[in-house]
Amino acid sequence: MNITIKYFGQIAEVTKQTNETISFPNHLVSELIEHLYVKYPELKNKSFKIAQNQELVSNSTKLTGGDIALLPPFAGG
Amino acid sequence: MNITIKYFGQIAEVTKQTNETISFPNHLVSELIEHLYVKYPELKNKSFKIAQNQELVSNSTKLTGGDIALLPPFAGG
Amino acid sequence: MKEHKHKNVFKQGAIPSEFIGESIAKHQTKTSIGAHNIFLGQVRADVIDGKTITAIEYTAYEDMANAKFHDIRETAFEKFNLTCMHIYHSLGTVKAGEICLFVFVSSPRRKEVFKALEYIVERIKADVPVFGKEIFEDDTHQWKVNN
Amino acid sequence: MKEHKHKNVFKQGAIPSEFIGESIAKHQTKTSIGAHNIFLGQVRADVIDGKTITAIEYTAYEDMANAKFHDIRETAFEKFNLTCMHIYHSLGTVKAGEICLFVFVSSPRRKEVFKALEYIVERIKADVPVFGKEIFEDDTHQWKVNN
Repeated sequence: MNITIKYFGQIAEVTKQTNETISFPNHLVSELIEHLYVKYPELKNKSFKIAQNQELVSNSTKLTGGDIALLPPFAGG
Repeated sequence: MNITIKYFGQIAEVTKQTNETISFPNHLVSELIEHLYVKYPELKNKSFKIAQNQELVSNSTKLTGGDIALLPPFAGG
Repeated sequence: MKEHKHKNVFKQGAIPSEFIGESIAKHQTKTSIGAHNIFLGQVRADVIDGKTITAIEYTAYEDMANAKFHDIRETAFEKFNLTCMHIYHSLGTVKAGEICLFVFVSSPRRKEVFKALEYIVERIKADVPVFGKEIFEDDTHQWKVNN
Repeated sequence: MKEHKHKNVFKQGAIPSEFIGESIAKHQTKTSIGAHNIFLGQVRADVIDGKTITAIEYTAYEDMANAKFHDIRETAFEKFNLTCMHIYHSLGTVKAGEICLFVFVSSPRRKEVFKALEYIVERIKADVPVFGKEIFEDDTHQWKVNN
């Protein structure tokens, strides 16, 4: 399954890109995050929420193939 | 004692003037109001607060000779 | 930055939108401010018994009103952490759709401006001797009463 | 008069005070309105460890943010008796003293605008994926976090 992952703010500073598309076999958000922790160890020190198709999801949510976004703390206003 | 009385809004419509100075012998706000009810009977149908020297007072307050104002309901804003 | 001097709050006629924009612009040098909150009272074209209100004519016991505005200002500065506060109220004729009250508070933090603005507006409505003659399209009138 | 269409809330750079004045002016034809309430977020020149913030660079997950703004708008129209609602948020660089958020609600009655404005601003702060890079005078930065 191909998944597009979007990075924002201080998360994009760690990943050094704002988005990437990866082929990912597993089924849970938590598994994708573990994969990203291996790829970007610095992420473990960062606080972020995860959205799938623009809706916040938990670690136990199943991946649907929709866009994933890693969202650091909000700072609007 | 001379007392200046100020009338505002719908009270001034009844008294047909915005202020007058009268010589008044008595001692309480209530007595002055009774006097004004005789002079302007239509006042009895009106709701108003009374200020003496720009501070709200009650019927039992003593007259000091300071300015009296008859204030209809407030409508600011 | 606190402005505690006695001021004349009243302005003749409606408060222009440009004046509000300029008031906002003047605060852009005050870089400790993080949040502004503005209340505007606008004259409604209410329909009563089939007749439409076209304007309100405001009068006031001006000396007492300015003293009350001053007290409201002082109390708000004591109760809330405000950087600035400005209050303007119309006297004379304000047509339906025009602005008759402009209250502007600023603070480092948003929680303060929400509490302060509501406090100030409620006190203006309740405590300040301002009177409003609501003029109908046929030149009859009734007297406005705050609730 | 309710404006329920999906809108782009974002504006590039600071929100000019003239734009706010013009927005107010546009509401003077809506004569059922009795009360407007406006919240403005302004960038503070906070000093942290001796260094002063000179600007915030805003980015956002724009599609999700506009969807959240839309949901906030719909919910506010359901919860409160509002005539109009407008929200604008900056993207890109906003200097200290400039305005980055403009929320404008209008209603026949004042009680509604106070409740609605605070609800909308708190939801924007909590729920909308906007990110702020606080730039110091020496070009270092830190990331803003809403509380």
